[in-house]
Amino acid sequence: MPGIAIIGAAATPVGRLAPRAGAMAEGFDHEVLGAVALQAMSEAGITPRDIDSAVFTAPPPTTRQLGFGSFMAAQLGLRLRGQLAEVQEMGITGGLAFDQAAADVMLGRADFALALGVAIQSGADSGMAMDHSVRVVGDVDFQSPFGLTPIAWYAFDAARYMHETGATRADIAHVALKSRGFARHNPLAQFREPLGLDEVLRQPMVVEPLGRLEVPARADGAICLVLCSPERARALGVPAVEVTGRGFASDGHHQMGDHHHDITAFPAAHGAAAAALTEARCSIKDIDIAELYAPCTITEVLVSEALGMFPRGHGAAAAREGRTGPGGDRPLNTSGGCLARGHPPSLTALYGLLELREQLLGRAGARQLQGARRGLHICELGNYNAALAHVLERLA
Amino acid sequence: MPGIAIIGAAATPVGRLAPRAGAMAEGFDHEVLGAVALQAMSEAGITPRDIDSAVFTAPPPTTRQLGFGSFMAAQLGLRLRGQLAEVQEMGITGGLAFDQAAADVMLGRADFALALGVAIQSGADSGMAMDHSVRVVGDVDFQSPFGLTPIAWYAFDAARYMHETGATRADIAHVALKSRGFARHNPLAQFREPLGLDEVLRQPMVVEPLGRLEVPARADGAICLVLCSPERARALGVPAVEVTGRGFASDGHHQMGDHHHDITAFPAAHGAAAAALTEARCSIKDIDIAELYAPCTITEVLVSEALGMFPRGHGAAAAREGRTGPGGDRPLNTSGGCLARGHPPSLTALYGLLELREQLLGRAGARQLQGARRGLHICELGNYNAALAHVLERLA
Amino acid sequence: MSLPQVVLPGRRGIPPRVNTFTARFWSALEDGALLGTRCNACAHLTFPPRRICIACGAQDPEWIELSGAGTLYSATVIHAGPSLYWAGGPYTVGIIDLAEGPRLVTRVLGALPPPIGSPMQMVVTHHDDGCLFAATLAAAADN
Amino acid sequence: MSLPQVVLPGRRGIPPRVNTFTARFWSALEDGALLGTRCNACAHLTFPPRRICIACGAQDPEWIELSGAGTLYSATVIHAGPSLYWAGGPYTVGIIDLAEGPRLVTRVLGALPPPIGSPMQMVVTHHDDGCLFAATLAAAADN
Ligand SMILES: [Zn+2]
Ligand SMILES: [Zn+2]
Repeated sequence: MPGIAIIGAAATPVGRLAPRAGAMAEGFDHEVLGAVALQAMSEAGITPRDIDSAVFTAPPPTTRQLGFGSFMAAQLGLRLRGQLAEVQEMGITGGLAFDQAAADVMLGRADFALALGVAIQSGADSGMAMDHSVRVVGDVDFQSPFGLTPIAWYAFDAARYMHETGATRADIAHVALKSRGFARHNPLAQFREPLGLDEVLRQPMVVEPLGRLEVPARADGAICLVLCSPERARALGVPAVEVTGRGFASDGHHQMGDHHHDITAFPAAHGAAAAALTEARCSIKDIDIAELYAPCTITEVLVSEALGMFPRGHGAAAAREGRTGPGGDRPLNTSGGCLARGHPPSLTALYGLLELREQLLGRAGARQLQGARRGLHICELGNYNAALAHVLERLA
Repeated sequence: MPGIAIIGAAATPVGRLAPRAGAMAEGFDHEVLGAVALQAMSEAGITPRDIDSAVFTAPPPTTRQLGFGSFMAAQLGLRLRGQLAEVQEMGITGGLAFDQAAADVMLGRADFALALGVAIQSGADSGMAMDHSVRVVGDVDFQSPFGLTPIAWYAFDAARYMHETGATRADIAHVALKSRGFARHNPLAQFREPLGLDEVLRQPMVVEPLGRLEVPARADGAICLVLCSPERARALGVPAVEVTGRGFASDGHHQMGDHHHDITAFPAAHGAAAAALTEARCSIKDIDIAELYAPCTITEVLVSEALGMFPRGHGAAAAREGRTGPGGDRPLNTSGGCLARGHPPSLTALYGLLELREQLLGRAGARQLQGARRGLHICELGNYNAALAHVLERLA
Repeated sequence: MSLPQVVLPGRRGIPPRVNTFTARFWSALEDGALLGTRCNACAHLTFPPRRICIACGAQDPEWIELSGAGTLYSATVIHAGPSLYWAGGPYTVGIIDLAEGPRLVTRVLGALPPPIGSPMQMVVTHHDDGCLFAATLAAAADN
Repeated sequence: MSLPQVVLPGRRGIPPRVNTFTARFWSALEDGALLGTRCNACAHLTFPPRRICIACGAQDPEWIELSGAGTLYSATVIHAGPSLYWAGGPYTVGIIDLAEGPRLVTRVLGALPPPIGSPMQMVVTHHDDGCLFAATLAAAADN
């Protein structure tokens, strides 16, 4: 996808934005996102009237204002000639908002486009939220009746991976530790305190073999990225990163295929990244930094293997040895990822793209990765049966 | 948007697909849409494995299976390299699905792309459905508390138009009659029996001055269009229409602006159509046939004026004089439109595009418009504060 | 400049939410004042109150009190509405252009909708669970 | 070839819907048979039953009875689940590869999840409001 630059970005820290029970909300969804969008445009040196397209992540069921994209556009005084849309498809939702905003720029329909969204759902009753989510991640007639939660699918991955490779829960749990190691210096992160392995392992189980700190906490967020062409970005003279490759792949499953296949192989992740790398004219070895959509510890392990960063069955060992953490040779999710930066599912991809931008522009502060020149972002749709990848570089 | 051909299309008749109370469903949403999608691909001479992108209209709240796009792709055995997404934004939802599927073809991400969706919602409790819809079409804190239904906004248009132009309810109601006149020969239409003016006028009021036959009935549907490049369409040798122009415009409002403006002027409709016509290198006079997203009688009148088909204040008279009906010089909504073909809101735009295709290919049967060479489609987002337009021609 | 007060038995159908910004609006309404906001950067006047100016994007609103006088731009009687409203029978809603410029949509009280162009007066309606605003014919409010 | 039957008091959390096609599956299950579909065009065997073949797109399935024998491919115990299931405490779900080829996901009965690779037997579970299928260790089912 040559032809796209990110020239502005802003986000709230990930965490609880919903008011505590009985308390009055500081701001509603549109006010929280409105402030973030104005900040992103301000950073880019443009105003709402410059925007031609706005692509929103579809709001979660907790968002009371429906027709949200239209409502939000009116609140910001946007006048659009490209498009106004809300998009969704499970974990690639944020990536799709980015992709479709980018498409409008590439097709000449937008000089400037926004990819943005807000999710304030931590106040929802958790039983209710899960009743909804079981309808998302399974066949409602032949799978949902058994109560499969979204992360149960990752637990299947973990159990099978341990069975096949001999990796232990403790090996995999190191992902939770290194996530905190990175998040410590990320002002947007939900959890910044260091963790010890014992602490992780003694937590109550959520979906065996994954305990409370190996799966994501509920989280809210709001984020906006501002896109334009590389030419326009250069003319503005603002610091920018460029998308140099894009790839999508699906293996045709919804969570799981209907005949035997290796659920830990994530072929869609491999395919999407390969397509993006090819377009960017580089290989996985040329990637200095990667943000992976990885809700659970095991997910980061499996994606790192699917991308070819480590041989099959060696991803957990790489985490345990510190290779993917602070100071390692294969840093993954320097934002802290879903476990520490936090995971508002529809927005996680946009937060990942934002982190790559900060790193590639050299302004990631104490977590700055030296020599980060080329970054890979990947997000997924339902146990990585489909994936969307982007390669980013600093705009020359 | 030069560069897009429609090579296949299929749809269920618009009407009730939900089972009657107590009856067993014939098929669930995915089965209804699956059969339609296979028929559309078959018409195009391709198979599910040829598809690279699938863009779905986001399902209505009545759809029990969530993650619907992913689930549906798996049911059809799709393997995608372009994208998989669900899109929504009120009345332009179907147009966006078409637009984003088309974008993937234009960007070279898809050889073949599907724009598709299903809406089976006629079984829902109508009070519940409306409680939901008031959250879509108004500010939930400052407008929804007054109980504004979606069509109440069109009623405001009608009352103001009558006040300003002197047009009567009977003048405007002729749109309902000519809609039936066209629908009579449309096998996809929900209502095909002829109507008399008296019958329309003596119906109970729904939103004054609009009665039961001047507003849309609840309706279900399922539809799929198959897109590819014009070159590929020619190579396949299947009959095809081509998109020769595309335009989007918004006036920056959500239903209504916050200071005085003319709510009957629909500047977004004018702007979107003007952009599409410019890209197609023609003017509104060159349009032989048009499908307008027009849920109520008044909407067709106002859009026809906004498009420049009739002078301001003369649209209702044009309907009364038969100019927009069968045999008229300015035929509008030959499908029967929202009032007779039927109106499943998220799908209406796709049904409109399908009608243009049938007409431009010369196979609309008894409702065929002779010499239909160039068609205009337009759909809208919330009292036409934003609009998306496409110009279609038969592929040479 | 207190608005006329009307008591309407029963609860509001969909009660508006209140946050730390809009609380000022709703408490002023309870006291009989209809507030809007004016942008300190560009003077754009808005109703409903907004933290972000739609005209210039500034986030610096000040509260201003509106007179409550306006004109009926359009109206409709809703005969089939959401279950939360419909129980009470047909109800009228209208678009009001306020004297100070802002346009709003609200419930219009009275048995019949007033003719378009009628002078209107905003009122406060008190329900079992809180208040809302509404409009009546200016003449009716004067009585 | 009737499957073992298990009675589980209480209602199903999210009861499956039934339509004119899947009714055949659910009534056969009630009678102890687990049905899948085989495509008459390409012989692809599917579970759950499908009107459209995911392998070739044909819409010509025939019903076939599955033996109910399989192998545990993976499993997890859910300790925090949806309110509709969670009331009963942790529950095990597993991926089963059936002897005939199809893979499915289902509830796994028993106090502890069986080791991955265990031979499994599908069973019919009878609830207050209808039946579902589930899996147990093959040895347990033999008892
Ligand atoms: Zn201002
Ligand atoms: Zn087959």
